[in-house]
Amino acid sequence: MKYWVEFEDGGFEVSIIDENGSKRIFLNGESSEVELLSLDGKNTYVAFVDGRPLIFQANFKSNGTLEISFPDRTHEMTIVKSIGRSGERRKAEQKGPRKVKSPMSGLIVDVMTEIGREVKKGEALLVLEAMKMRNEIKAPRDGVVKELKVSKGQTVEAGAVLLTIE
Amino acid sequence: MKYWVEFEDGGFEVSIIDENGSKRIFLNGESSEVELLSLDGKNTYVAFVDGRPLIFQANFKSNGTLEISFPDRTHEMTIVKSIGRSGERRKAEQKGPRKVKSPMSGLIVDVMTEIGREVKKGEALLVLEAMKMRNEIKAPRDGVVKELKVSKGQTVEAGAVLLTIE
Amino acid sequence: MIQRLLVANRGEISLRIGRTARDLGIEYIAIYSDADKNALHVILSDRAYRVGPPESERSYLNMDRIISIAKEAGADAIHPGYGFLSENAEFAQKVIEAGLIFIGPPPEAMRLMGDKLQARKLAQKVGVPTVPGSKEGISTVEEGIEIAREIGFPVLLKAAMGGGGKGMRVVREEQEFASAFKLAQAEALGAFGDPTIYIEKFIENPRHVEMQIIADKYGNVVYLGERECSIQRRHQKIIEESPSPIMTPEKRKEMGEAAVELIKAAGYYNAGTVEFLVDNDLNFYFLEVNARLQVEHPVTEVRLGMDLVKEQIRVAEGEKLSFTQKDIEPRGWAIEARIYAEDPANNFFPSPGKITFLREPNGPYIRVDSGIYQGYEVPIYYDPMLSKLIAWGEDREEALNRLERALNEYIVFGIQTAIDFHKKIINDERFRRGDIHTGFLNEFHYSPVERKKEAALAGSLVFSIRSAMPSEPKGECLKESKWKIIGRELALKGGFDEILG
Amino acid sequence: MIQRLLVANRGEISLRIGRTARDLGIEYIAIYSDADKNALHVILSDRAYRVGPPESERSYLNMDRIISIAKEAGADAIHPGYGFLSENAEFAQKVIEAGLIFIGPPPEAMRLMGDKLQARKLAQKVGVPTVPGSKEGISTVEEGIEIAREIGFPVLLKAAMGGGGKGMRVVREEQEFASAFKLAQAEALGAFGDPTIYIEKFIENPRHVEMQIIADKYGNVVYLGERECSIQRRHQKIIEESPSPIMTPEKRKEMGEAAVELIKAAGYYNAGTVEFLVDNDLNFYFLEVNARLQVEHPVTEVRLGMDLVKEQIRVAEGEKLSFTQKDIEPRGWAIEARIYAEDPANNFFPSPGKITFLREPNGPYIRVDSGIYQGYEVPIYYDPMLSKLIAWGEDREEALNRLERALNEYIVFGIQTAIDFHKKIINDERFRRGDIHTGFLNEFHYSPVERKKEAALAGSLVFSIRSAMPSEPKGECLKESKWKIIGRELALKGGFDEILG
Repeated sequence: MKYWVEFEDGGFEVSIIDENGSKRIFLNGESSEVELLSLDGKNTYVAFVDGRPLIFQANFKSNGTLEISFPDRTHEMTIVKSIGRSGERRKAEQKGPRKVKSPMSGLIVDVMTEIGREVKKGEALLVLEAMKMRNEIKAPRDGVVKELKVSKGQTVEAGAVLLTIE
Repeated sequence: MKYWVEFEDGGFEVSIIDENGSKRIFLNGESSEVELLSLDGKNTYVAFVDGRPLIFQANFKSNGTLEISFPDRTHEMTIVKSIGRSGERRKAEQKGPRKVKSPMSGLIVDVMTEIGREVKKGEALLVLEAMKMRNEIKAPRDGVVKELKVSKGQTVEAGAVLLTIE
Repeated sequence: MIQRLLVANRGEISLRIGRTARDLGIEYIAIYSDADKNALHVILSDRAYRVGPPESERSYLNMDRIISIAKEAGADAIHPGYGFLSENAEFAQKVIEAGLIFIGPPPEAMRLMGDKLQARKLAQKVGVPTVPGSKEGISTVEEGIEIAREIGFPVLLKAAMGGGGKGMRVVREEQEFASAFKLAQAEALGAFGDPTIYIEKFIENPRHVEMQIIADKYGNVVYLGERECSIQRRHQKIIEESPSPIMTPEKRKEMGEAAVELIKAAGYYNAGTVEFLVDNDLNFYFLEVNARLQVEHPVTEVRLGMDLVKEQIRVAEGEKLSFTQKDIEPRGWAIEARIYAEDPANNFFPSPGKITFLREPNGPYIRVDSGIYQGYEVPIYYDPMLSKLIAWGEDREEALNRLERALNEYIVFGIQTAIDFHKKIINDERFRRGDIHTGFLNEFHYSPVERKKEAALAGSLVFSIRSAMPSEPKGECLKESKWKIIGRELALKGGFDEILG
Repeated sequence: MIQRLLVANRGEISLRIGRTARDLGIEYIAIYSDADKNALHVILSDRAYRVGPPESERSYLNMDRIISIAKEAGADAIHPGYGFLSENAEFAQKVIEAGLIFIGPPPEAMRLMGDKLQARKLAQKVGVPTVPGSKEGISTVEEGIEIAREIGFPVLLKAAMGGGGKGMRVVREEQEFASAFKLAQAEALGAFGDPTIYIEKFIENPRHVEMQIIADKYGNVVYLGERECSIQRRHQKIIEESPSPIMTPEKRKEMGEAAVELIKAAGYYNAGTVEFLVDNDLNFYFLEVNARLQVEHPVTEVRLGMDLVKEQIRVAEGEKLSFTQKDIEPRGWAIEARIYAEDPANNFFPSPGKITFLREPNGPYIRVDSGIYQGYEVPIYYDPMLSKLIAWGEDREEALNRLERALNEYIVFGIQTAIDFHKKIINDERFRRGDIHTGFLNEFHYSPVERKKEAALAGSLVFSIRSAMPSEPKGECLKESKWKIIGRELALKGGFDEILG
């Protein structure tokens, strides 16, 4: 079976095939023998990739993305079954407006941007106070602020959409 | 609410009542303020008894008993709602034939008793080999061997009934 | 002899103190806010008392409430840990007035050390080097500029009652002085109720080296070796080691003896730390005294085979130190990494939440002082430090290698941690050489580890199993029984009280 | 220099060796039987290879398969751990013949030490005290009785090639001799293929004290202090400490030097242990040499700040010891408790199964060498040791108090452990006094802790919540989704292979 795994800034084509009772995975032209085990009977796994253990946790999010966490890094992705047509891939690559979400519950203590403003990747847009610390919310990419859903003094939940950049 | 908690060799009457938003438990004439929290969202708990934490795991077994494990000891019990009549209690105390179960999977390497034989509590009845070790299965109480369900050389599963003492 | 000790703190340090109490046969009384009812320090205590709502001001900072719990519990002593009330002289005073033993320095010494200008004066009096600067608080801009010229720009304006960087300003040129001075005064007044500002020479990129001391009530003071704490982010230490890579035996002795002089002059007893700035020529300047146990105390302990909390308790009980300076023979090298719940890939945002899988490192020469367990929900109200990882080795390289091994074994899911950040720092070439200073992390280029290829592999493997299960909903994890959902809601509400009975 | 090390073992010792490998920058190659695929030593390895079916004979004892894995993996060395092939000279020989480094003693020395009668002769030759007894194997009953009379009853019959108590018989009176001798011969022949029996004076209630040594290939041998291992159940040590409560500095030196003499005479290098019996008058008698790393090696390590596996690897690489006898300065007291999966309330039956909740102790002066995690299923095929808990203290009392603290913090659910048994032992008055011998546990009256009152309280609390949920079935835990059940079945089968792709 072929899959297209799409990250924020690009993707990978992955194939998984049966082979003499074991599984083989093809990723970016490299092939490895793989095996997957659950460590807790739930969503924590170890994958053996050519015998090398890779420990991770998988969480399907309500927005349809899949979050893979390693102990030192989490990546979010969208996976679609690839039926061989490149259109499928291109479609997945197309980007709609980009939602900027609150990484945690907290209080908006400053808003440094406005609707229609052009922003650069890395530019500070908002200041969120949480766990006694003030943290800047930065633009994840270049674009224009399309929606601004919060204002100064407002409390927000983790995951709430703060603004949209198009 | 009143409960009768029955162990192999006796029991306790327990009452739990609401009291100004907290719970109070009465056990053997002693009373304590209690609170129960789950540690894992499943069956591992900490109970605070007058502020003293008591960590345990609770498992309802298929035979209707409840197993409470502390890190240093496990006890099995039967709990019934007590409706105040002593008949309820006496009924729970009555003992039928006592099944002797295999504590783990293994191989029966010796049988030292037979049907109809009178046995004393602590007397060795069978030898079970498991995890490279030979272990004696002893009589849990005085009585007569009523059923003998295994023979030498037989492998048994954990929990399998080996014999019955009446 | 103390029978029952209340620890007026939370998390790993409460448990760490409780462990020593138990080793000494003392009952460990924990306190908890409503956000901490199922914290590890609570469930591993001998007895735990609710102190108040989640907000620190109404719980771990509520002096009267804490003292009344101690009385109710029959505790005969209180240990304040670090942070919260640990350097609050008023609290120490109240504890003593309530007839309890305060495990820490005498309130007078705490007060003296709390006033940075007074502490500086005392250091000067006993001949401990201080950063060149004003002897008194400055009242006018003109007076300030005159002193700043004398000691030379850049200078640092500091609040006499200060702490945490508030009321602090670097002034690099004379024309910036006036406005900076006024701002600092206003900030100091706002933060500490006292606008007093003094001036120090600003030392560029110094090292932060501190000397651990222990003193009894009979004037015996012993220094226990230094800790190098220059790896700081937002004025917060995150990696500490002992010894300091730059120290020489001569300098150590000099610094240790200076610390002892100051401690003696202050009438200080119990454990304490004298902080110094050290310049490139190994000149050291007194910075301040931390009148409490510090987060990083384990790096000193593992080199000495000493239990600093035990020594604190003994001193508080009125015992004499059981050792003298010549008995102190540190062994090898120790290094500590503070493990925070924060996301290094997302600007180090705090990352509270439920720990859904945990396996902490253990094995040879690794100590973990931890406050977490699998299933624990890290609350949003407090400092996001989860645990401290301490590695020991015969030399620095071995200690670092073991620390890295332990970091690689530290498996936490459900929340993000800064483990990757630590791995990057300890593998930095300059850090490995010991070439560090307090500005190190400002200059340190950190980019989070990229794991996309592995993530794609892992993700498609999991996806391939899931898509083979047509009836499974796409929602997170497993379909849950009503019981489980209710159970979780109750757990979130803080208990099963509502449906008991 | 070794680049890649295969550890021919499983569980905690595989991981413990792997940790040192990583500290040294060596890749850690693990092997696993089908029962161990999700074992901690596997998932924390750098790379893991299947060695065979669950049965040891077809996996961890399969010499050729292990060596061929090492070749396939590009490993340049093999560490055998303890147990399994660790004292098998044939295996060591095969490893060397395959062009790999064997991390252990030379095969010749292993062979020599494996023959108890030869080892005994060598000890006598170099003047190391042995238990009085026959010089050679005994062929007839008459010859045996004559010797037994000479040394005096009771005597012990031992198999020359023996181990694990097989072919061993105590003979207390002359009339028992003939039948015991024949039985011992038959047992020895059956177990070791060699009926040779020799006779020793039977020492009543001796202590088991052993001396750790390390030797390089250049004849440098250093002793690293003794371990007291008298607390044994079924000939299995369960609590070990260092130093021994009875040792004096003079006796230690005498025993250490005797061990060094023997090791030198045997042409032995790498780590090893010389075991002695010690009687009430502190006379010590050579028992045997354990030609490998031992389970209890950490108690030596934590007193010395030494990593014995590192020293083993260095010796195997051909390095000279980096220290001499006078550099060895042990600090304080160390004690180890072996944590087994067994039920002390049920005749110490092994208790395999899934670990449904786990929190292992950590914090000051506690080392845990563990092979488990929450969610792990302890297999039924191997020794049920889960982990080792090592506590250090300035003195014995402190070490014991800390060990007890850690035992009290060790929370394992899903399987039974012997934690309660350990708590009872270390609180026994005679044990506290250090008044122990190898028969201690036979005389020790153990009754499992009674927790009925607490269980009744806990049980009724849980029951009261459950009965408030009318729709919940009585079955264990939670109603499970089909997905979860399938997932578990797959996990039990050893993987998700079947539905991948």
